[in-house]
Amino acid sequence: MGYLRDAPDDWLPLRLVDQDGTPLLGAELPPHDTVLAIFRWMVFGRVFDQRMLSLQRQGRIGTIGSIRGQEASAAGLGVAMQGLDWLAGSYRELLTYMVHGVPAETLISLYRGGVPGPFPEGVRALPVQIVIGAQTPQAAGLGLALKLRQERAAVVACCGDGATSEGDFHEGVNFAGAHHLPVVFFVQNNGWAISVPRARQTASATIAQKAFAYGMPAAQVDGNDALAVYEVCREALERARRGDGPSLIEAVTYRLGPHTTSDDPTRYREETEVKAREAEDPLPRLRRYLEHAGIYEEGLQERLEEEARESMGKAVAVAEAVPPVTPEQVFDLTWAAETDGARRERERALRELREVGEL
Amino acid sequence: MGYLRDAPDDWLPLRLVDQDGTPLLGAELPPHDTVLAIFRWMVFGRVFDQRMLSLQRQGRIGTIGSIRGQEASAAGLGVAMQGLDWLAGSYRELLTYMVHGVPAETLISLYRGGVPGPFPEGVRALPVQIVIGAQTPQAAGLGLALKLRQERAAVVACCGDGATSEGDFHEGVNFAGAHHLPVVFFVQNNGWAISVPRARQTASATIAQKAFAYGMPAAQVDGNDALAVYEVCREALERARRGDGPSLIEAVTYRLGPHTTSDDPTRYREETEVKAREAEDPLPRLRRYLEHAGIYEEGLQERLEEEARESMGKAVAVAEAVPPVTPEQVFDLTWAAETDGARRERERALRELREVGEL
Amino acid sequence: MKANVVEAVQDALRIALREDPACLVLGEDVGRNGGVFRATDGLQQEFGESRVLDTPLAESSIAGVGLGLAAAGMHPVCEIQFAGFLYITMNQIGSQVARLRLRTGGSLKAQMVIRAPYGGNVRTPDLHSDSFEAIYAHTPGIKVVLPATAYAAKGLLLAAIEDPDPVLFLEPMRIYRGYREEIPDGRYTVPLGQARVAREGVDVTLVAYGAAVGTALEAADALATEGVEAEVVDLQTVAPLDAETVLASVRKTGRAVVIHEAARPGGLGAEVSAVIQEGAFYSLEAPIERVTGWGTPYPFVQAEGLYVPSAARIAAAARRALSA
Amino acid sequence: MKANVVEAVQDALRIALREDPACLVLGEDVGRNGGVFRATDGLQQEFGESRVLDTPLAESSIAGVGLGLAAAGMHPVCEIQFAGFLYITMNQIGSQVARLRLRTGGSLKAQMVIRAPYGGNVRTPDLHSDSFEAIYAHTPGIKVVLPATAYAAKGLLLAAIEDPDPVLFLEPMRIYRGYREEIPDGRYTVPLGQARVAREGVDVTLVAYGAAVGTALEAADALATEGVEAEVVDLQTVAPLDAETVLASVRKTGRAVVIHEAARPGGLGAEVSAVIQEGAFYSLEAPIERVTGWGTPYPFVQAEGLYVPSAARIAAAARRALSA
Ligand SMILES: Cc1ncc(C[n+]2csc(CCOP(=O)(O)OP(=O)(O)O)c2C)c(N)n1
Ligand SMILES: Cc1ncc(C[n+]2csc(CCOP(=O)(O)OP(=O)(O)O)c2C)c(N)n1
Ligand SMILES: [Mg+2]
Ligand SMILES: [Mg+2]
Repeated sequence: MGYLRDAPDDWLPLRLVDQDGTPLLGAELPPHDTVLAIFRWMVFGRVFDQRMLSLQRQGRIGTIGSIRGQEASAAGLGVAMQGLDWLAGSYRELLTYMVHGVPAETLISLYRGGVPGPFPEGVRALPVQIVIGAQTPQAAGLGLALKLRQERAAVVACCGDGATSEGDFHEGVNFAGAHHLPVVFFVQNNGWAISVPRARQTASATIAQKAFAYGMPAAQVDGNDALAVYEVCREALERARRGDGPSLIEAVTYRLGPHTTSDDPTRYREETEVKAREAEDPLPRLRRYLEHAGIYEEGLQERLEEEARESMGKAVAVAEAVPPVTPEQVFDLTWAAETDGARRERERALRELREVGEL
Repeated sequence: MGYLRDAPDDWLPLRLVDQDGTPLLGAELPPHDTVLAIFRWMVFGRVFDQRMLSLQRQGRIGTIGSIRGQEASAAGLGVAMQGLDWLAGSYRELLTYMVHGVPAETLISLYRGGVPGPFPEGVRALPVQIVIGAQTPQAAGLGLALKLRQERAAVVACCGDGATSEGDFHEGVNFAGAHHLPVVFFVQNNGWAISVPRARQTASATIAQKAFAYGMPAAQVDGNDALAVYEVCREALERARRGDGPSLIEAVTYRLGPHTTSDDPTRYREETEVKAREAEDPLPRLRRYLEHAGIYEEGLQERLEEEARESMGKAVAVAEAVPPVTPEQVFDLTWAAETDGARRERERALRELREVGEL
Repeated sequence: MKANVVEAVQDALRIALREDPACLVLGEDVGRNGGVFRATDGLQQEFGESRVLDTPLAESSIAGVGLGLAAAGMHPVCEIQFAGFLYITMNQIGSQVARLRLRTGGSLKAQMVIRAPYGGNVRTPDLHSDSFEAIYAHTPGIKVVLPATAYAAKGLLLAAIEDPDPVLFLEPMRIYRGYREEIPDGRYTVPLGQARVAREGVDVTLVAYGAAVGTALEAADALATEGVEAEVVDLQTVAPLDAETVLASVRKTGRAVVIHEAARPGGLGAEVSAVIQEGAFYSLEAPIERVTGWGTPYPFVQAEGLYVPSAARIAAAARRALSA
Repeated sequence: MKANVVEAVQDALRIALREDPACLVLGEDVGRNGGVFRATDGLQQEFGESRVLDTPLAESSIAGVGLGLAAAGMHPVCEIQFAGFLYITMNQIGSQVARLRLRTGGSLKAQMVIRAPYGGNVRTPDLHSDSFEAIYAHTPGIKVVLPATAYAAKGLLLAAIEDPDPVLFLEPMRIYRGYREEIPDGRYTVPLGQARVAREGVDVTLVAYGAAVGTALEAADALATEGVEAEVVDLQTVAPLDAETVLASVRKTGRAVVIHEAARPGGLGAEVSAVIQEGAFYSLEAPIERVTGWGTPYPFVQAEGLYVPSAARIAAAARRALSA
C-alpha cells in the first residue's frame, strides 16, 4: 500500500516588496510612473470605499461590499491590463473596473438601484457580477472570441476564494484550459467568503494549485504587495496575449471591512485577527516603498486623497442626477426585437400602472 | 518574470501485473480467492455486455452502453468494496453495481424501460445515474451521513473522464475535501466521452492530479490491471473507513465498444487505435496472471462463461416477466405523502386515459 | 410566544433539531454567522457543528449533498441564501431530488427541505429578489410551500421537515421582520397541500401566497370601504395545488384575481387561472384577473416598487372583475 | 430540397455558417461526430474546427461561453445534447443570458441560440425525453421557439440566429427523422413570435407546438370524420406568446384544447389557458381543456406512451369541449 500521492506543498506567495517597503533582493520592479499610477488608484479606491459606505449609511445607495484592504490586488491587476483586454469581475472588483475605464458615477448609479450600464464605448467589460462564479465561463467565451479573431488581447476573470467552489468556476477554467484561451483567472483570496473562512471553503492548501486541475500554470502572490501583483499579472497577461494560453493567479489578501454593509463580521471573526491584518494594510506599505525609492513627494497621498474626494463628489452628483428607471426602460431593455406579443404585454402592464396612478 | 509555475508532470500509472500476466517486481498482490473472485466477475461482465447488446439488437431492451474493456476497473473496484459501503455510479458501472449486490434482472428491467428499482434490501447504492456528474455531490452527502453517524463505511462515487468537466463533479469532490468525508472518487478514464477524446476534455495532464485542487491524495492506476485497481481501491477505501478522508483514483482504461448502441465510433476514432487497445484487453491479461500464478484450472473461463450465460438467461426471464409500469405506479412513486390536490390530479389523468381506452 | 417570520422559522428549526436526531441544517453561512438573515442564529452554538454545518459556496452541491443525506436516512434542511440562486440548484432538485423515490421504486426517499428567502421590494441587489416558485411547481415530485405569516412559517416548516417528500420552502423576505404575532410555543404543524381562507368575503376571490397575501388583505380592506367583500385565499402550498379551496371560493364569488410578484408569463397565476376556469367555469362571471410582475426580468431597485403588485393594483383588478 | 426536421436544422446551420462570419456552432460531440443526432453532420469538415467546436462535457459552461462569445460580437449556436440537461443551464440562461442586455443598459446583447432536442415517445433513457419549455417561457428575456415541421425548423432557426435576442430552440426529437417534405433551398426565415394556423376549422381550436402539432392534426382528422371541423394553431414561439392568433381562433370557435407533453402543473398550457380566458372570455362556450403530461415526472419508457398526449386523448378533450 501507499499508492496515494499528495499535492506539492511548497508554495510561497510571491513578494517583491517587504512589509516595510523595502524591495526584496533582486526584485525586478515596475518603472516609477507605473508605481505612481498604482498608488494613485489605491488611494482612489480607499476614498471611493469610504464614500460609498457613507452614502449607504445615508440611505443614498443600497447594500455595498467593502474593498478596504484589497486595493493592492485590485489596482495592481487593473494597471497591468490594457485597453483591448476584457474584464469580467464582481462586486469586489469595483476598483479594477474603474482602473479599466468604468467611471465611478456608473457604479454609483448601479448601487442606487438604477440600470447598471452602459459602460463607455470601448471599455471592454462584462457587467459587475452578483451571481458568484457566473462570470467565469463567460470569460472563457470572451477568450474564445479573441482567439478566433486573433486579437492580441486577454481576458481577466476575477473572483473570490469562495467563488472557486462553484461549479461555474470549474467549468469556465476547464474550458479555457481545454481550448487554450487567452484568459487570466485572478482570484482574490481575502480569507473569507462572508463568514466562511478560506480553510473551510476547500481543503486545497492553496487556491493557486487548483490551476493544475486544468493544465495551466499558476502563481500565488502576496495580494497586499501591489508591485508583485502587477508584475505577475503582467506576465500572465502577456502570455495570454501572445497566444500561450491561460493561467491562474491567487492573490492572498484580506478583507479589512465587513463583507457588505449588511454584514456584521464580529459575529464570526476575532478582532485580534483583523487588528493583525490592519498592520499589513497595502496602502501604507506601497507608500513606504515610494519613500524608500525616493519618489514620494511630501503630501502626495493627501493631494491624491483630495483629488479623489473631489472626483467622487462630482461622480455622486452625476449619478444622483440620473432620473430613476422607468418601466418603459425595463421593457425596452428586455427585448432587442420586441414581438407583437411582447408589445401587448408591455402595454397591458403600463395600462395597469396608469390605471392606479403608479405611472 | 517567470513567476508562473507548472503542475508536477511525473505521473506513472500504478501497475502490479504486466500485459503478459507477470507480476511486477515486489508487487504485493491480493490473495488467490480474491483474484479468482475478480476474474469471475470480469467474465460475468463480458457475458453480461454481450447479452445486453444482443437484447438491444432484438429490440428487447433500449439503448445501452457497452462496458467491454473496462471490466478490470469495474470488478477490481467492486470486489474491494464492502457490504456497508455505498455506491454512486452511472450507466458505465453496471458491473460494479452487480458486484455490489444489485441483481442483473434489476438492471435488465431498467433497460427494458421499467421502474429502475428497488435494489435488494441492504444493498447500499444510489440509482444508476444518467445525468453526468449529478451523483458526485450526492455521494458527498452519503459520506457526510456516514461521518456524522460514525459508521465504519465508505462511499464510492464513480464517473467517467468526461464527467470531470461538469460543475457537479467539482462541487461534490470539493465538498468531500472540505468536510473530510469518507468518499473515494473513482474515475474511469476510458479515453473518450462519446466522441470527445480525453485530451480535448481537459488540459490537465492526468485526471488524478485534479485531486490536488481539493486537497486530497490521488492515484493514477492502470485500469486494465485488475489487481492494481483492487489494491489501490482497497487502500483508498480503508483510509476512508478509518476516517482519514477522501481520495481520488483515476483508472486509465479504454472503451473497446461503442459509447452506446446508438453510437457509431468509426465516425470519430481510428480502427488502428481500437485494434491496439484490443491487445490490452484486461480479461486475457488477468487470465495470464492466473496461469502464471498457477491457479488457473483448465477450462475455468469457459465454465465461468457458461455459468454467467445461464444466470443471465434466468435474469432475462425474470425481468421479462415483470409487468409493464402502470400510470398508477408512476403516481404512487411521485409522492410519498399524496395531498388531496395531487390525488385529484391522479384521478383526472387516469379518468382521461380510461375515457379513450388507453387504460 | 411572540415571533415575526424569521423568528418563527428559527424556532421551527430549533424544535426539529431538538426532537429529530436525523435532522440537520446546512448551507452557506448558517453556522457561526447564523445565516445572513439570522434564521439559524444560535443553532450551531446549541447543536454543534455536526448538526448545523457551513458548506462551501456551491448551491448545486448543497442540494445534491442534501439528497445524499436523505438517501442515507437523514432529514436535512438545506438553506439557499437567496431564492435567485435556486436556478443553480435546478438540476439537482428537478432531475434528482424530485425523482429519487420514483427512480428507486420507492426504496429511497428524499425527505428534505430546501429553504430560501424569496421576493422583492426589499432593495436588494440583482438576483436577490426573484421568485422562482413557478419553475419548481412545474417539477412534480417536490412540494412548494410559501408561508404568509409567522404562524404558518413555523407550522408549515415543521410539517415540511417531517413530510416524506422533498419540500421547497420559500420564505418571504419582505415580511421576515414584520410585526411579531403570537404563535404557539413548541411543536405544531400546518398541513401541507392545503390552502386557507385568510379573509372571508362573497364578492370576489383574491388568490395569493407568501408576502402577497398581506398585500391582498390590504386590497381587501380598501375594497371593503367601497362595500366590496373580498375573500382572500392564501394558497400556502402552491404545488401540489389545493384547487378545491380556491374553487369553493370562486364558486361562491364568481370572480377571481390571482396575485404573485413573479414574472407574469408562465407564472403560477396561469396555473391557478387555468384550474379555476376548468373547475368553476359556469360560476365565473368575469375573466379571471392576474396581478403579477411584468413580462420582464425582476427590475432594478428603482423600478421594483412598480413591478411587485401593490394593493392598489389588486383592488383595481378586483373592480375590473366586478364591473365586467 | 427534400428534408426531414434534422436535415432542415442542419441546412439552416450550414447556411448561417456560410453567410454569417460571426456565426459558430459549439456543443458536446458536434464536431467530428456531427452531433448525436447528426444535426451538425459534416459542418466541422466544411467550416473547420474554429467554427464548429467540441466543448468539454459541461452544459453550464456551454451557455456561459455562448454569452461571452455573444458579448464579444459573435453569434454562437450552442447545442445542449438533450433538453433534459437544460436544467443545468438554467442559471447561465435565466440569470445571465436573458438579462445581459437589461443589465448593460443595452450595450451588450446576447445574440445567441441554444438548441436542444426535446420530447418523448422515442424510447430514450431517463431525462432524455423531458420538455422544459415552460420554465424558460417564465424567463423573460429569452425567446422560446419550437418548430413543428421541417419547413419551420429551417426558417425559424435562421430567424433565431439573426434575431438580436437570445433564443432557446427546442427541436422535437420524435419527428427529427419523420417524412421528408419539400422546403426551399437557401435562406428563408419564418418570423419569431408568430403562431400559424396549421389547419382551419370552425368548431374547436386545438393549440399545440412542436411534435404535438402533428398529433393535434391527427386528432383533427379523426374529428373531421365525425363532422367536427377543428382549427389547429401551431404556436411556433411560446415565449413571448402570440396571443392574438390564438384569440382570433377561439373567438371564432368558442372552444379550445391546449396540448403539450410536459407535466401538467405549471406547464405552458396553463399560460395559454389563462391568456385565452382573459382575451376571449365572452366567446368561450366551454371550459378550456388541457391535454398534457401528468402531474408526475416524465415516466419510464414503458409508461411514456400514456403520458405523451395521444390523438385519441386530444379528440376526446375536443368532444368534451363540444358537448359542454
Ligand atoms: C451563486 C451565489 N451564491 C451565494 C451568493 C451570496 N454571496 C454573496 S458574496 C458571497 C461570498 C463570496 O465570497 P468570495 O467568493 O470569497 O468573495 P468575497 O466576497 O470574499 O470577495 C456569498 C455567499 C451569491 N451572490 N451568489
Ligand atoms: C449532464 C449530461 N450531459 C450530457 C449527457 C449525454 N452523455 C451521455 S454519456 C456522455 C459522455 C460521458 O463521458 P464520460 O464521462 O467519459 O463517461 P463514459 O461514457 O466514457 O464512461 C454524454 C455527453 C448526459 N447524459 N448528461
Ligand atoms: Mg473571499
Ligand atoms: Mg469516458
